[in-house]
Amino acid sequence: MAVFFATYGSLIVAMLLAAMLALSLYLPLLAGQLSLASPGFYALGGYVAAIISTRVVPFDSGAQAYIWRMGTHEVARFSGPLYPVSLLIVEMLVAGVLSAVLAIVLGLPALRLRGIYLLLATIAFVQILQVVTQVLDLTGGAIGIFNIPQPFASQLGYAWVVVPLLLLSAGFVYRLERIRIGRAFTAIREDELAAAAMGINLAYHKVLAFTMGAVLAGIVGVISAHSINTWNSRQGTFDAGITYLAFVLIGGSRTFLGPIIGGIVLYALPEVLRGLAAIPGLPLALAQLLKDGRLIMYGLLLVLGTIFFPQGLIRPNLFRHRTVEATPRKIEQQ
Amino acid sequence: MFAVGYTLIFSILRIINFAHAAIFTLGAYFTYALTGSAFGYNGLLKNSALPIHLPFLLAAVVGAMLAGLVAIVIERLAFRPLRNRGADPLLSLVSSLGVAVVIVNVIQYLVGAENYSYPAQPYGNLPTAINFGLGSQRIPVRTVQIVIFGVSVVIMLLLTYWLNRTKTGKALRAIAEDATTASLLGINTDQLILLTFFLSGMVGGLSGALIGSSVSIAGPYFGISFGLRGLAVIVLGGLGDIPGAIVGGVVLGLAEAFVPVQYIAYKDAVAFAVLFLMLLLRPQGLLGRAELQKV
Amino acid sequence: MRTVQPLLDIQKLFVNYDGIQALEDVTLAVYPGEIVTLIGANGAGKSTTLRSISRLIKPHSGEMLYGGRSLSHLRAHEVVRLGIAQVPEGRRVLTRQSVFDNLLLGAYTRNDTHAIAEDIDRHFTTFPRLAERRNQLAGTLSGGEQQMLAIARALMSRPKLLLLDEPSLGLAPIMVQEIFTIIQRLHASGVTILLVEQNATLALKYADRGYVLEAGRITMSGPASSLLTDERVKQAYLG
Amino acid sequence: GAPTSSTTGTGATTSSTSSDTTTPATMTTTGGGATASSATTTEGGTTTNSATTTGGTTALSGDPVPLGVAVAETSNTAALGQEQVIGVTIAEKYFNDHGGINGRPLKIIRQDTAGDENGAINAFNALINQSKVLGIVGPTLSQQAFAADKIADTAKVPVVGPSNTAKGIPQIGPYVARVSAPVAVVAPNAVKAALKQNPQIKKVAVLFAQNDAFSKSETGTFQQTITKTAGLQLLPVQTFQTTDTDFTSQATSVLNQNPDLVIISGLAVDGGNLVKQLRELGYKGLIIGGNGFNTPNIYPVCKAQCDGLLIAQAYSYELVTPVNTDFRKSYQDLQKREPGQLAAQAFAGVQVFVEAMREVDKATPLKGLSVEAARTAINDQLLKGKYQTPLGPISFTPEGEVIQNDFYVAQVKMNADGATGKFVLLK
Amino acid sequence: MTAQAAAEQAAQVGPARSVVLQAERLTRRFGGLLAVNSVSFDVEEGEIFGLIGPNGAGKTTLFNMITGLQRLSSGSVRYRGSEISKLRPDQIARRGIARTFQNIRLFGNLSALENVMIAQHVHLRSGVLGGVLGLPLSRREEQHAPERACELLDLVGLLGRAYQEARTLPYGDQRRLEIARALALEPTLLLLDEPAAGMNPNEKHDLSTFIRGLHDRFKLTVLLIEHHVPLVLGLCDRIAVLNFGQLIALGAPEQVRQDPAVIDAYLGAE
Ligand SMILES: Nc1ncnc2c1ncn2[C@@H]1O[C@H](COP(=O)(O)OP(=O)(O)OP(=O)(O)O)[C@@H](O)[C@H]1O
Ligand SMILES: Nc1ncnc2c1ncn2[C@@H]1O[C@H](COP(=O)(O)OP(=O)(O)OP(=O)(O)O)[C@@H](O)[C@H]1O
Ligand SMILES: [Mg+2]
Ligand SMILES: [Mg+2]
Repeated sequence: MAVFFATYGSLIVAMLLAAMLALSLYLPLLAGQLSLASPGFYALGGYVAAIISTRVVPFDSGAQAYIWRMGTHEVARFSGPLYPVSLLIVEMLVAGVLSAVLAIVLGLPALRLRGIYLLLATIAFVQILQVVTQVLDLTGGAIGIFNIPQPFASQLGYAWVVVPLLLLSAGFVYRLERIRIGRAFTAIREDELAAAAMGINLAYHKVLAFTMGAVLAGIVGVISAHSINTWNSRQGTFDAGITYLAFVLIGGSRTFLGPIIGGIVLYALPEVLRGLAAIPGLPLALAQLLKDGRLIMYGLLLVLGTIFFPQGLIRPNLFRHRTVEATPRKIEQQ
Repeated sequence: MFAVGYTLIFSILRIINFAHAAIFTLGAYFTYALTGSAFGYNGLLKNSALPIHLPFLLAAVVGAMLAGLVAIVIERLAFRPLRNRGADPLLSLVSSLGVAVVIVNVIQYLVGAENYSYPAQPYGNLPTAINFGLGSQRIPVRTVQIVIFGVSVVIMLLLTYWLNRTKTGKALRAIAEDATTASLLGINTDQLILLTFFLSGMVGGLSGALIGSSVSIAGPYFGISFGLRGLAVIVLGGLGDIPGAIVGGVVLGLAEAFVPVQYIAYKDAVAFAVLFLMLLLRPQGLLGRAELQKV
Repeated sequence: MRTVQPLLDIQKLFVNYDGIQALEDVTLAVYPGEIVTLIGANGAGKSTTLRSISRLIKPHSGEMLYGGRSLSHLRAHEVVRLGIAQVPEGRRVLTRQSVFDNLLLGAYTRNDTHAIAEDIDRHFTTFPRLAERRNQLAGTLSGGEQQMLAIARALMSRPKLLLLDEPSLGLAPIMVQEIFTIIQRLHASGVTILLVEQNATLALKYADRGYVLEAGRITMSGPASSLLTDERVKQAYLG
Repeated sequence: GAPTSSTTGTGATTSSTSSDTTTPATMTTTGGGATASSATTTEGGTTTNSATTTGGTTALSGDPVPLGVAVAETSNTAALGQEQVIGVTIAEKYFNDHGGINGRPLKIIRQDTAGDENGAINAFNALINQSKVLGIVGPTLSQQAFAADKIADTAKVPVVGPSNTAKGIPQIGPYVARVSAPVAVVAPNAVKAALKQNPQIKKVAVLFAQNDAFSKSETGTFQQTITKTAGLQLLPVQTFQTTDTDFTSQATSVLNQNPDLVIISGLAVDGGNLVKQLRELGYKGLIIGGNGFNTPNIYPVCKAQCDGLLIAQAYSYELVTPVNTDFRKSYQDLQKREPGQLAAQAFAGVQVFVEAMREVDKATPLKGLSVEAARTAINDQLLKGKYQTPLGPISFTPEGEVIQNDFYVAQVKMNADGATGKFVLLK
Repeated sequence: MTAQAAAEQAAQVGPARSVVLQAERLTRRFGGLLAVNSVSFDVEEGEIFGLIGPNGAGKTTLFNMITGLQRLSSGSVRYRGSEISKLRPDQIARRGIARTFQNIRLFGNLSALENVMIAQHVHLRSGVLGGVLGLPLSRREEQHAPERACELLDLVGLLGRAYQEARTLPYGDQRRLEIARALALEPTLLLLDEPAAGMNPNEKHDLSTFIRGLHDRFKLTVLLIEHHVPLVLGLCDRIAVLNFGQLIALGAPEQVRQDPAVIDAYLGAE
């Protein structure tokens, strides 16, 4: 068990972060906005964390040793004082607010675009941000910012922040889908014009959905920066956005569980394949193929996934709203 | 050039085909193999070469055909099943991504990640560059680029004619809009989509070969690095508009060229800022017409 | 008993959508040169029947013969090549193409360029409205104009069997009369017609025979004139 | 809890004693197979270190000594990674042929880091916790190193960076070292060599890849050399991206400024293309390429136009030392060409581990030592040692920075076919 | 009966009914085409107002302009005295104007019930936080909303199909659902664009009774486009006739029916 957590601690954290990133892409998609801006806000959040924790807050990593145990097993050691979690939360707030402001400024004009046009506009945003962070000194140029202080003694320690955050955001979206605002989003996704004719303010709801996604992505960026200890302009790129989109679509884009499951499963897949190759007793050729052809398999699984789950892994009618379910029957009985 | 093939699929199926970038790469590799050059030092096929030695231009054409065939296979295996199952149209984006991942990694598995380039002087004894500048202000342009530009324009003209003027072209547009209705008119949708993929694969493969003659084939990710720019170009030109794709390419190139040297670090940012503004101001593209919508 | 072979012979057709039965044991025949009408309430399965014939949906079981030939293994576009055209429910014009191109595509299966041009001209004379709008995108036409276009487009393939799904939908009374005149003319020129129409009175007036579809089953059939006077039909459909 | 024997969660089930017989068989297949996909990583690797778990410490068995290699075998960084794989493959065979770790074979276990930070972290974690390696050579990119080396450092596993040249890598922690010198030190030599070939040089144009960490720091040194040391005129600095392919705008502006010397810091493909396009558009003067050019991979990129290029090197295959001669020979046998810097540095990375392990094993036999103790001992020893590597003699500062004496400036001489060439060492 | 209610009733039956909707010189151009040409008319409180005319006369365009889906080329629309032609569609809907679409525009992938619930949007108050946290107000609303929606479905006879995806409903039922959805907006002015298309004469008759019932029950003002002449004649208080974008007749049903211009352009000789 200890070995498992030590090996997969960071993977588990990264998987959960991926689930949240998928959610952050799913939120605008809920309102029919195909946006790939999430990686941009993710990058932004990461820089907020990196800059605050390495440049703003004077934080000196001395040479104390921390040992983190699970039962009698020593899981990880960490030397140097831990970065205060309260500061981490402050960073998350700052990143959230910054992302929200930027999302509104960007969203107001950009969200007039539809479908593929919006997609490209958001890609352009991500690219511009990437170039700018690559050039600026504040963001450390091409090397980026490194030696970001650790708030936890081990990778798995991040679970203390990530798990509640995931539950919170999942709960948030779950509720959202079941209330007025969520229905308005769905209506916009289905048919903007008809939605407008039903009294739904398009601009407001689109920007709202977009901003919520941005805030989530920004917050995830903060955690991610600490967890990988370094941040640079290669984080949160266009390709990453495509990957998140794959998370959402493979998971299922009609209910909040889709992106979460999709994020977790797809993020873990290459590592699972890596793990499979290590299973003893496999024929050499197969192990070799699994190892060297890991990404080939991954690609194939993506294709097969879309073919066999054309609506995504999770479909919404598996989880119907109970009170709504009961109502017509009630009326019929009357 | 790259964008033309992209646009073709997009205009017809309204999907972005990530695999296109991989087909582009394949076109370049096929051509390389057909010129009889040996593969490098890594991968399963290291140090092997085909026994045939085609001249570059012929190799490029045959390579493009092969790329077209690959595109057909991709359509059959990754796109048609999705269409038949009535999947979310966005999903084809994921499956094309999967295909791209497979192709790129298969290439690496077979021939390694190193870069290749065609035997010297694919275009015979043309000078390497032609100077368009006057006096001391030199504006030299590399011959290869002129060739590529020329070929793109020709292909563009042919495709535009084909799409807008012929019955098949009109049928394709009908499929793009509503495949069910198209089939009610007697249009064999599967067959025409296959044809589109073939053509788009060919154009993609050919552009891979040609661009590969301009810069070396930089490993399996060769095409992918063009992908984003290709997308930008088709937006500038107006999505799904083939002449637009060419004009978009030129405009983007010019916009980048006029970035002052001091700010060249921001060159890409400028390109994408132009793209962003363009989207806000003229989402229908440079040449496009606004699409009307009726209630 | 007739001795002629039916042009379209449907036997024991069952269709379901996701497990919900839409057609049950539907058996009907259309003889060459006939106008047969299919009437029934909303959701009875009229459109489903037509969609099965043109192979837009795959029936669960049953046999469909067209001129003695089974349709069961054909795909939608192949059916068109046999001479079956459909005016689909809800018009479904190609909104992003011009009126003219819509008509041209209606003749996709034909190769006689010259005759196609003539046909287009003829339809433009029948529907002057379309002629005025020939270069307008079909999506911007008014509802009724689109309906005219859908009908003209189906005729462009010079079908032997025409499937009409509510052709009078959204047409002004004056145009409805026009449409039925056309139907009559087609009938005279030997085209076989299967007509789904809400305006049952009118449909039965022009048809030779009729079938009544209720909840996916055929409950009545017979010569149009006798259905027209049938009390039950009157009660349920003629208002 | 009571000490439990056998599996440690890695799924290793083979008993540790049986491996003695199987290992030699594995070993013999090692060098002979294909390169990148050779049998080095037979998954028995993980089984062979199965051992007892006692309160979190695992004692080493008598089987092959596991060393991890985590480089980019996939992604668009793979072009670099595959060279490193060749380097370590040669090293594994070479050192096993030369007695292994005092008689026990060295076992290289590879994990692919792909091109991103999370990939590197995952690969490191798998090596550290599952395969229980005693040290790691990797990762490929500096940015990955900042993420992954921290993991190793926290777990007290020594890491040697084979190609990380960015500032700050050895400072990540006491367990982090590198054999890849930030070759910026050669910059002045390269400029000197250029001046020697053409004393008339006045105006110098400098270009660098702005998204590459190393190129950015290297260009700084070049610029300093030009303005401060050599007193030449520096034209406005231009940038490009390693992913760029079209350099028309940069090349045109260079041409219009009429420089006598062009200095490029970039990687093989982008740099090569830049050189090619500069030449095709009519630039005739000297070009200096940074350390990123030091690979035979540039030949197919700029072809005939590579000719005359001056290159700053941290490794030259012409170095005549016993170890480099052997290395060069193995490489030529395997690859039918001359080795490059990446492979040599990867070899050196393995070498410093092997020699440190031998020393540690001499003092206290590795067998019986806990994995943790062995790792720490190896790290301490590693930093103390002096090594005769293909790169020349190297040693480390206490921080883990490499101390390397031999840097070179070479000039590319292309053969008549325009496809192959060689680096000619300039003295 | 309260004094207020009495006053309302008096207002309704009184001779001078107030004007709800005022269209003044409405004009819409498409390129060279004048789809609607300077059309003016008033709709009075509680009226059922018919709009007929040949295909392409500009009826739907007129609806689109009133509901803000298409901009006016010129002219003005006043609703209860205030100008609405510059407002966005959702603002107009908020003021109590609901419509159905001729080319059905349901939320096709959603169930019939969801379609109706979406349209309740403007009558619910809860915001993001309240809704997500399940504060009392929004909790009450969210419990009440489906019940209310089901009542409406029941009203149009679709309760049994509450969970069917809208696009799989038979054509006639889709029309009914459009009406239910519009009603969920709790409008005071209801615009129906060919509500009876796709129904058989019997069903049309039922629909006509239904619309009258709605009108009485919800005190609705109705603006109706329909090609089924008996329905229009039977239902409407007044009828306007458009031809080529121009108003050619306006008056009581009998009057319009006998208008030779209308017979010529629209009804045809029977
Ligand atoms: N795609 C579908 N999925 C599920 N059920 C469907 C689908 N299409 C139709 N149905 C159902 O099949 C039945 C028959 O529908 P059909 O459209 O054939 O009726 P119809 O007689 O044409 O009605 P209308 O006169 O309103 O057009 C209906 O109950 C309908 O809900
Ligand atoms: N976007 C547009 N571009 C060009 N012409 C248009 C556009 N929208 C509508 N039209 C034209 O304006 C005219 C009026 O259309 P409208 O839809 O209002 O007619 P309608 O009276 O509702 O007819 P119907 O009874 O057939 O529905 C039609 O001739 C149509 O072709
Ligand atoms: Mg129907
Ligand atoms: Mg209309």
